[in-house]
Amino acid sequence: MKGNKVIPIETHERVPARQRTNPWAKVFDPFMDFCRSRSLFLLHYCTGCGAVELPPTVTSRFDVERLGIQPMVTPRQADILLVTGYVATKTLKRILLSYEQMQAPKYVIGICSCTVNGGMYWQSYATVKKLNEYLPVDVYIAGCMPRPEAVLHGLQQLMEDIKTGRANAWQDYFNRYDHYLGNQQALFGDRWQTPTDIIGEARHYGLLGEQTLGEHTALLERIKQPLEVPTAGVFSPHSETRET
Amino acid sequence: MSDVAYKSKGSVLNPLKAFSFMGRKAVTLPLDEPRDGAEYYRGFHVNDWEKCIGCRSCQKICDNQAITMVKIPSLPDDPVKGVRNERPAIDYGRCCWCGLCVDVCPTGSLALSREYIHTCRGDELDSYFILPDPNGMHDKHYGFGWAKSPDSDLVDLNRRPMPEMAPQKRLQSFDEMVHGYSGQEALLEASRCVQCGLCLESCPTHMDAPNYIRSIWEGNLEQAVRDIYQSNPFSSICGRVCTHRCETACSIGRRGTPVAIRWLKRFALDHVDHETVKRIAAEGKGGYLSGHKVAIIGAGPAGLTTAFDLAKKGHEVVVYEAMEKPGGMTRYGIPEYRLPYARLDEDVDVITSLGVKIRYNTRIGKDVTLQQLEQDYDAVLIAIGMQLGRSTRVPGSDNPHVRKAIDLLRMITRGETFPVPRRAAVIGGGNVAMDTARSVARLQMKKYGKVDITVTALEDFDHFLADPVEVEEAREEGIEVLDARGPVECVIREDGTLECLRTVKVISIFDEQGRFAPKYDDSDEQIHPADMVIEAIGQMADLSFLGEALTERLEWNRGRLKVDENGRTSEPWLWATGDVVHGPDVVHAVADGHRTANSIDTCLCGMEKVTQ
Amino acid sequence: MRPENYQAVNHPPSNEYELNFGPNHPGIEGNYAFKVKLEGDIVVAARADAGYLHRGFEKLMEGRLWMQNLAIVPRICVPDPVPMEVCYSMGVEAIGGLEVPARAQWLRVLQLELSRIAAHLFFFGGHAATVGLYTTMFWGIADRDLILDLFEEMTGGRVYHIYNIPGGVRRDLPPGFLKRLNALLDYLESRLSDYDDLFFTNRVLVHRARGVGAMDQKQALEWGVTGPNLRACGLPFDVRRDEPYLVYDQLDFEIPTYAAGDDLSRTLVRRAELEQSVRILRQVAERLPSVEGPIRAPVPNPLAWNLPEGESYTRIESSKGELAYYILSTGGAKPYRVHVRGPSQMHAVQVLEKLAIGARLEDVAQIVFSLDSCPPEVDR
Amino acid sequence: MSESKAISHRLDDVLKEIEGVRYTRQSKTRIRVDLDADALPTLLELLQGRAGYVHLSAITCVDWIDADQFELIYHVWSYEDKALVSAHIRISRDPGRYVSVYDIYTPAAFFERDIHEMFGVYFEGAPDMEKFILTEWDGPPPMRKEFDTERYVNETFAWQEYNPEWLREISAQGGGIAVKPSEGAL
Repeated sequence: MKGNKVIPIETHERVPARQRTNPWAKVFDPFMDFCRSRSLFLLHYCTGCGAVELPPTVTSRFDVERLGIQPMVTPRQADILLVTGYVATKTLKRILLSYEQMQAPKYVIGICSCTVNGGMYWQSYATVKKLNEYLPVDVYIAGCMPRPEAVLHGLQQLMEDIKTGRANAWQDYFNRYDHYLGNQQALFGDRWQTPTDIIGEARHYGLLGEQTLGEHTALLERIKQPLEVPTAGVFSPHSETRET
Repeated sequence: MSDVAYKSKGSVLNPLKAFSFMGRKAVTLPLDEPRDGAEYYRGFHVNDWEKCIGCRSCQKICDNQAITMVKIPSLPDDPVKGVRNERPAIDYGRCCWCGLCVDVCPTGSLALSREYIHTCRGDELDSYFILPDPNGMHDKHYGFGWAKSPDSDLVDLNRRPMPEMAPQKRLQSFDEMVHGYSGQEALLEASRCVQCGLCLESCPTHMDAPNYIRSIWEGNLEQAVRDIYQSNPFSSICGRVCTHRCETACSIGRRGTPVAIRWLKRFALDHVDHETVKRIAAEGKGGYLSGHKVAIIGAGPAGLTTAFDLAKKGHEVVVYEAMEKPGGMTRYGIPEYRLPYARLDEDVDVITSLGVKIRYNTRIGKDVTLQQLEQDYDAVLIAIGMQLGRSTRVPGSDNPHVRKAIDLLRMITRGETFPVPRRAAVIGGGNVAMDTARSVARLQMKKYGKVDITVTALEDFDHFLADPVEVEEAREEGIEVLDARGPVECVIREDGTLECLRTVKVISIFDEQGRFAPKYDDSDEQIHPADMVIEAIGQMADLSFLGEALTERLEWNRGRLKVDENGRTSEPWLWATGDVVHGPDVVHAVADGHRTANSIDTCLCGMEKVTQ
Repeated sequence: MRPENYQAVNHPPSNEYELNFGPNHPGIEGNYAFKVKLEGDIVVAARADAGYLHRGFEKLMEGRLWMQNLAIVPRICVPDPVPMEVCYSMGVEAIGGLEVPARAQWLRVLQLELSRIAAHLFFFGGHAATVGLYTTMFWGIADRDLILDLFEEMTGGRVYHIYNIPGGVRRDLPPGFLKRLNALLDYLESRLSDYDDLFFTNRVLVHRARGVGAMDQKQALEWGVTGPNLRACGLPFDVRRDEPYLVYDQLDFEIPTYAAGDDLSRTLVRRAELEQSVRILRQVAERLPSVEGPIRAPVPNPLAWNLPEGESYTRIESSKGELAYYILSTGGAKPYRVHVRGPSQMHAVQVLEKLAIGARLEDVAQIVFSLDSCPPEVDR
Repeated sequence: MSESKAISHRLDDVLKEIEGVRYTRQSKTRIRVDLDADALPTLLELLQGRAGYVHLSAITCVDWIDADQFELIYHVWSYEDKALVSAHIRISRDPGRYVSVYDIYTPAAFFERDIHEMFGVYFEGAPDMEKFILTEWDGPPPMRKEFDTERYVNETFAWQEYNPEWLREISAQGGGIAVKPSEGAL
């Protein structure tokens, strides 16, 4: 098939995100957003089968580094959480832990069908069906699984959104924390808690909305307790000891 | 195999090798231009709306339940043609691009394109639910990827061949020429069905063919019979001579030969023994008696179906039949090589076993008067067929050697003899014409050892009335079938015998208003030598028994009794159904029968004695 | 963080401590985890923790038609999906008594071996990264992508092919495919010397991998090790040769083995297997044009297909080891039970837990990768 | 019980030694053995120790809910005979306990743990019956036939509700969704 193959990246009017009193903000914020969009770290966490298309994406053939994007192994340094495909309930906990540890502004990309409506595991008792019930998603990439080209396109889309200040889903997590926490509790049970103090951070970012606090956060406050370092019980008595 | 030395080797100069890579072609692909998908790439769906018939097969095969059928009012919706105005919509939050929907698509309208990029923002997820059209997801056609191909097609396009007699053997007798499927063949044929249900919507009786076909390939024949009797007590008849609109609608028929729905019905009936069929048919018959009595005139499909339903509902039904045997036109209008009378008797036996009484050789107006019935019964149903043949009224058609097809068929059935012509010409292009021609052909073969019959039809082959298979088989049997011939004269010799039939070319049959007004081209004339001409241009009902007074009172519509959609006439106690109101067709007659039965039943249950 | 969470409670009062290895960890293959108990930097105990990729395949398959299941089986092992398809199809064929045409069998072999090469290149990349040789990763994965291109041409999908169906394969080769295949094989062979310099005979690998994570043949057999990992212990066993399926008995290839059973030999065995696969593919490319005929036995309509009663236990050699499907049909339109026995179920759990003991922390990642286990296969 | 010659004498001897063993030769490399549950450990012991069937390929569990039984199938392979013996036993579904064969075949540990998790069969003497894959799962053992995953999913999760532009337009014309996927499925 001949003809122009360039898939256009939509550009958008800059939306007024934050009320800033600083007169330089008008100049400064866009500049910051621009810089931010040019250097992103991708959390190295293969959550599902879509992950198998990431190595090609980050290595020579599709070379995502051209976009200034690089894999990063620790959540704290990472900007982008790439949820690659289906999310098992067990994995979702780890995803949330990683996500909450990431520093704002942080961005979530959901790829594959599974993150949208359960994908081909819609029948499965072990996977969650809609990612955006548990954490806000910035960009979705369709496919099962999407090719590296599609992933690149999605990342460019995200960069564009960051540049134009539209990629603000992370704020939603603070604004409507109660909603997300509620869904998490529904799935993991009432005793679900994470080490991160989201409410405190919401205050810090000035994102404490009406829906940040609610019955679910109240429940969280009731049950919260110091997290213990797991020791006993992890290694069952039968497991191997060192041969001499 | 070149083994790698299992020791560390190498030199400090090795890194210099890196320079040699500078000459090589870069492996990194350009950023701005995503590659084309491969030839068979499985990208986003495209769907040709012209071809798509909304058969829902894609939805059935989808293992992720990703496909929703969406009703689109602007599209044509015609059950008889086998077209629904539904189109598949794909949920890309479910789809896994396996392409099975493409491979089972009976029409080949659905395909996967080479387009593979779609991204959206968190709040734009609606873009994941799309209604594929020919243009592709972003209104740009990237070319077909995984489309229909003979390799990957999972639809079995070819019908299992039906074993039948060779033409020469056929002509020897009136034995049934179609043998019917063997168990294995039937199973394979049944397994072709994609359960789309288009046949169900096209069938006048709305018989749930997908259901009984499924039962057949599951090997549960009794269930199949049960499913069939839900909607049709004349199953072994319809299993043979039904006009099978279902097969016209069948989605497999779009590209291949439709599933042999009719033969499968026949198979089920043939392979379940008669007693079991009776037992199954009787299921759901309430023990109680309503005390109401219904008289039915004519033991044809329409009449007996009504009787069947009413009997099941506990009414007392008496059927008056002028002839000596039941079946009406199916017996006296359809030759035995297509419908063995033994089968017919079985079907009727099932019905009488429900307590329906049939009075044979009782002609209304002669043996019993209609007034009598009106007195004795709560409701009376006229379910007579069309026993009178129409005449072309061309010069010479009053000659005794010009016969009506329907009369001949009746005589053949009853075993009456008549002078078999050496050469015959048939006027008419319907199934009756074919039946008559082929019956006479058999007689000719018996008497003279050769067939010489010409069928001349008004219609051209594009608009032919008879079932193509019939024409085909007639030809096989040595009958000459001519299209677009209009009869102008039956030429009579001085001695009163027939010489020939003269026909001319037909230019058009109907005028602008759609009225019957054939135009001829007199220059193109043909002579068909024949010592008998058979007129097979349609029949009409003989309603003389109604009597003057009643005929006056009843409302009429173009010479036909005027009835409501359920067959009730303007007289509260009188119904009419079947051929007499809707023209000749078995399956329609059955459908009418059901409707009328319901109407009568509701009426009876609603009130005490209708006629007081 | 909530301040009260900072107080670290219950720390063991010794130099023994526990470490979570994964699931979010570069040294772990895929979404998989295990906990290691360390004394200093020596592992004294390791404990696998799976289930991050659990989807309940065996349950899902009981709810889907025989044909529909083809769409999900490849997902069971993402890096090497083809054996899954083939194995499932062969199992169904065994029950349904379907005769697979010769051409289809050759096409399956073609596909299996391509997939094997792809998986091994992937393995090299991963394993090299764990010893710090990142270039190999960049090369290996880029070269693997060329194979995916061929797959895309052949099957319409890069990673999940869904190309096999019970009775044969879904499409014939596109024109000119074998030519491009040969070109690719030439290229791969030409690359081998580069890979040797860069990786296999590289000081870094040899010194770091020799003797690490070693097991002897007796242990390997006792622990149920299969595939390349077993051959790295000197036992020349390969289902392709010892219980031949498809047309492998008509093919000429060797079963490379190494004696030491450590990381290095596991790596080198795979390198040698890559050569053998190339060799097989050459023969396939040569034979295929002469193998005419259909690519598929007539398959019943997938919507109306009841398999007869029966069971089958089908084994094939995947790039990771012995892969087996137990399929049980009670004569319905859907399987009554499908059990997937993936090689990684042994390697990634018991074997890993044993091999890690005594290793140094920095070698753990290397051991994980050298076993070339596939987490989704463990979780299913 | 097929009459075709057995795979090896050692195997023959072993099979002769056990009471009530019925075996069928399925192909030249496959033998199906049916025997009583309590005879199995002995059989495996002999197979492993004497006949050289050292490789436990898999343990499969099948839930025959109607018969109220679990079927356990032990697939063992001999590298010398190049043959696979599948030993089938039936145990009662309730309480669903059986003995571990870990001491005969080490790999059994994984399979038994897996079966315990997925079917709820407890193996006495197994090194480890802890949860492995389903650590976060507190429902019934999912592979049991009575557990209906589809119902569970529909009760637990909400589905994506799309309402795109085109659908609104069609609905405005009087059309709209005719058959939902769940209704149309076979």
